[in-house]
Amino acid sequence: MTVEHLDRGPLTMDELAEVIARDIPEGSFVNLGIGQPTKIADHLPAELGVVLHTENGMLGMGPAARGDEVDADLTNAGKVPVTELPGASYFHHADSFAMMRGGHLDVCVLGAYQVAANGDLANWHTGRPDAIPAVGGAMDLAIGAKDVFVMMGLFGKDGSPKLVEACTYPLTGVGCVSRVYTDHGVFEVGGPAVVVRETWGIGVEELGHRLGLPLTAPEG
Amino acid sequence: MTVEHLDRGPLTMDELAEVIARDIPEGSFVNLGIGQPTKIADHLPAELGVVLHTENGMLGMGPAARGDEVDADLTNAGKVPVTELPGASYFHHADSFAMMRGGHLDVCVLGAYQVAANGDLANWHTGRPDAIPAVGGAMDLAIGAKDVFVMMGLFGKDGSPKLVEACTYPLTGVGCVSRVYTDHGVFEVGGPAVVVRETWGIGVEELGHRLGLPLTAPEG
Amino acid sequence: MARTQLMETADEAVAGIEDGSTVLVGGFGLAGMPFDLIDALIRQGAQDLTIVSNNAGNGEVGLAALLKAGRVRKVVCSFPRQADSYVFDELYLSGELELEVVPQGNLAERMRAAGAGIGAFYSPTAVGTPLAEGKESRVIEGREYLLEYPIKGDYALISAHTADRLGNLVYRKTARNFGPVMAAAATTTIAQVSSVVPTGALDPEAVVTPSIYVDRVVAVEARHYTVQGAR
Amino acid sequence: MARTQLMETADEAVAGIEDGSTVLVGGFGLAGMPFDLIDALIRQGAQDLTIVSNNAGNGEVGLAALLKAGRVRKVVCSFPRQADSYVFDELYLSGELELEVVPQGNLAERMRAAGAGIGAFYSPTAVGTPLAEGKESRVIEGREYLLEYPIKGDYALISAHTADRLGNLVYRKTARNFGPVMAAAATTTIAQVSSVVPTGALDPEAVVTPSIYVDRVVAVEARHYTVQGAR
Repeated sequence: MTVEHLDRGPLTMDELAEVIARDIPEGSFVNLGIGQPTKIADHLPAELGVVLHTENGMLGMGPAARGDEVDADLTNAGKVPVTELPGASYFHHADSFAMMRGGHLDVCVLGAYQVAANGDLANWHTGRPDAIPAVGGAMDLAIGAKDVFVMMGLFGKDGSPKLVEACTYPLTGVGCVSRVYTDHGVFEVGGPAVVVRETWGIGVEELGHRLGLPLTAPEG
Repeated sequence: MTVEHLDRGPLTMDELAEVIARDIPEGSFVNLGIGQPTKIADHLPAELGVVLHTENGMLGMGPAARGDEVDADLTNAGKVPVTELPGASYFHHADSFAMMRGGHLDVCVLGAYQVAANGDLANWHTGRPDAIPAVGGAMDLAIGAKDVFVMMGLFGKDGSPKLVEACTYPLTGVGCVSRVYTDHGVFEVGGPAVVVRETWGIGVEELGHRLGLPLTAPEG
Repeated sequence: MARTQLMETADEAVAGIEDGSTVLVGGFGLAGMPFDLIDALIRQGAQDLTIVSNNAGNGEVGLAALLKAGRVRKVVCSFPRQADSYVFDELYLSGELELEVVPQGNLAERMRAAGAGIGAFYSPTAVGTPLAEGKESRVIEGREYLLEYPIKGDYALISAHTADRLGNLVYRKTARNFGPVMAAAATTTIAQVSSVVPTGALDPEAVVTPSIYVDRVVAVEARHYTVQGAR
Repeated sequence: MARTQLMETADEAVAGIEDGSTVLVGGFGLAGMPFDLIDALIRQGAQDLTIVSNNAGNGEVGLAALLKAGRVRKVVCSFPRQADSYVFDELYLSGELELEVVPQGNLAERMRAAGAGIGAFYSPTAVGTPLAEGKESRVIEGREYLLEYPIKGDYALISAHTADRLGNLVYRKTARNFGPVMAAAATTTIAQVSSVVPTGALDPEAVVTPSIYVDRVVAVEARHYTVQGAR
């Protein structure tokens, strides 16, 4: 059964970060993409023993650096100064992406422009003809973890759904996303039908209408 | 012109090691194969700044360990205990063979069963049907240096030449050898004809007869 | 990979290795050879194993003992034949053991590819030799290469010098050899170490195998083996 | 590679870089960016360069200044567009600059392949995306991969933390990024460092780039750049 939270509105991005953090397994190795996903770190208690990977070459990344902690030689993939936790390690880019490409990370959480029902991901290029292409590590991340989660608002500024039947934006990866966390609901994709695990401020039926997608409830 | 040393017999292996050492450029990075080639290290003065690579994961290898220096964790590719020189570095096997395969070593000196006039090398397998195949790093070394030198006795125990028109033993590498250092002479192979640079205890003409190969003198 | 487990004994560390597993075994000669884990594997009893290692055992210890106990179906290695590899020699010559000989650098790179998620790669090593038989070849920028596929392990048994409590590893001198490559190439990596230090005691710049590649760690007593005698 | 040369100035260090060269430039954002070498390269005057780097310059310093000086024909990078990449943006949109966008991990692995003598390799990254266009694909064990070729440099300009007099390098924290990979992928590798220490002062277990990959080293004064401001 889908859990529907109808007594409240959609989640804020901070609340959503907390929801995602609850699904990160103890002791797992996790890469949090640039932007909103970095908020998830604030909701991971130290005793959970989650180790953060940043693809520019580090395991054991700590929180953002403040004041005197700022060190130009220590940044995350978004080029924001961060800190180092005990047990950290540094490695070069080829080793870092080998770690990712080799499937050693448990979870990667990414932002997205669009996710399709089959797990296709579009998060690197708007497809506008005058846009300058820039991919960074997006395509490597998309195929580089046992579970790829997406964190995003479910609807664009113009109200159009970002969870879609098929992506219209250029793809980042094919069938790579397993779960989509949004302000209105949490979805499992890549299976025969999109499964809604939980909703906020909207019921499953209305959600299905707004997305124009057949939605099913989790088993059990 | 070929230099003929007719006032003496063929070189001992120690003398040959000294001859090869003279041709190792200052400051170069060198891998000395298992067996006879390791003797060359004894003839490389420290001020030459030659850095020795051992493919089991080290640059800056020093002489064989003696007495208390013996450390089970520090051996050369022949599994003989060695020592470490200042400025040494350690790396794993994939990095070590990447260094070799990538063409970063200047010189590699190997032993051989046979070398062909075109530079083909046979040094890993006698081809006997009951022999157990064992290649180690031979094939990686054969293609892994800017210059591959061979150090060997020119004739086998039965008097048959080991520098040949075409190898009859299974190959280790194709056209990979540039120079062949032997007790009777130094040869350049891989070109249109075998060039004899220097001989000991035998003249070029007789050498050509015994080898059954057309030999030419160096230019100039 | 979940959090690295610190085990009390080598026997606990090798628990659960299934019959038919592919086991990557570190070491080059004696340096970096995980003797305690191999001995525990013999006691553990798994059979029909494929062993990937540089050599195929010396004397009657380590891999040679595992072979002698009849637990190995196939050996993938670069250099099986040695002065004292008589256990391997007999089993191989009597047809009881399958052998795949792989050039040492390709062995390392194929495991590196497995750990790095590379589907296959073109290597110049062994072109034109008997070991090229059956391999796809391709000319790239005028040079010939052979197509080589990853070697993945179900388990890796390696020996490192020191672990921290998170499972980060450092090695010692040329005993590093295959350890880091095998740790990344196996589904479950089991490391024996001389000591386990508190988290934070290793220099993050000098960690060689990050904890993400290490599943189980066991501290063992240093073994005083004879370097020359065991060759 | 002959012995590493210790240079007095960044200008000496970049001497001889020819017009039309492919130059690998280290750094990820500002971390590990060899500013002094880039500034020297601008003074040196080489033109028609192909630059391989993760980004394509920020503001008007470093790579952006090199671009602005009109020295670059082509950029190979993963992420050219940034908040302050206006120099690149203008040149690219006006058609004065060729661009090859490569996913960050493929960029690193393609340079790693160049340094490691790998002819080509199959990567799963970018399958089914617009960046797969024109690339050969192959299914291996049920998964699709794209064939990727090495990226070699004529020169690499990198920044490390400390060198010894032999040319061994260590880096600092995430400033390591592309340095070790580029050092091995270029014919001539030029490193700027904060200090040069006597041979033997670096821990052999912790050397990241062995001297064999380093041709020229120059010590430069630490640059006090603003981390946030220059993003």
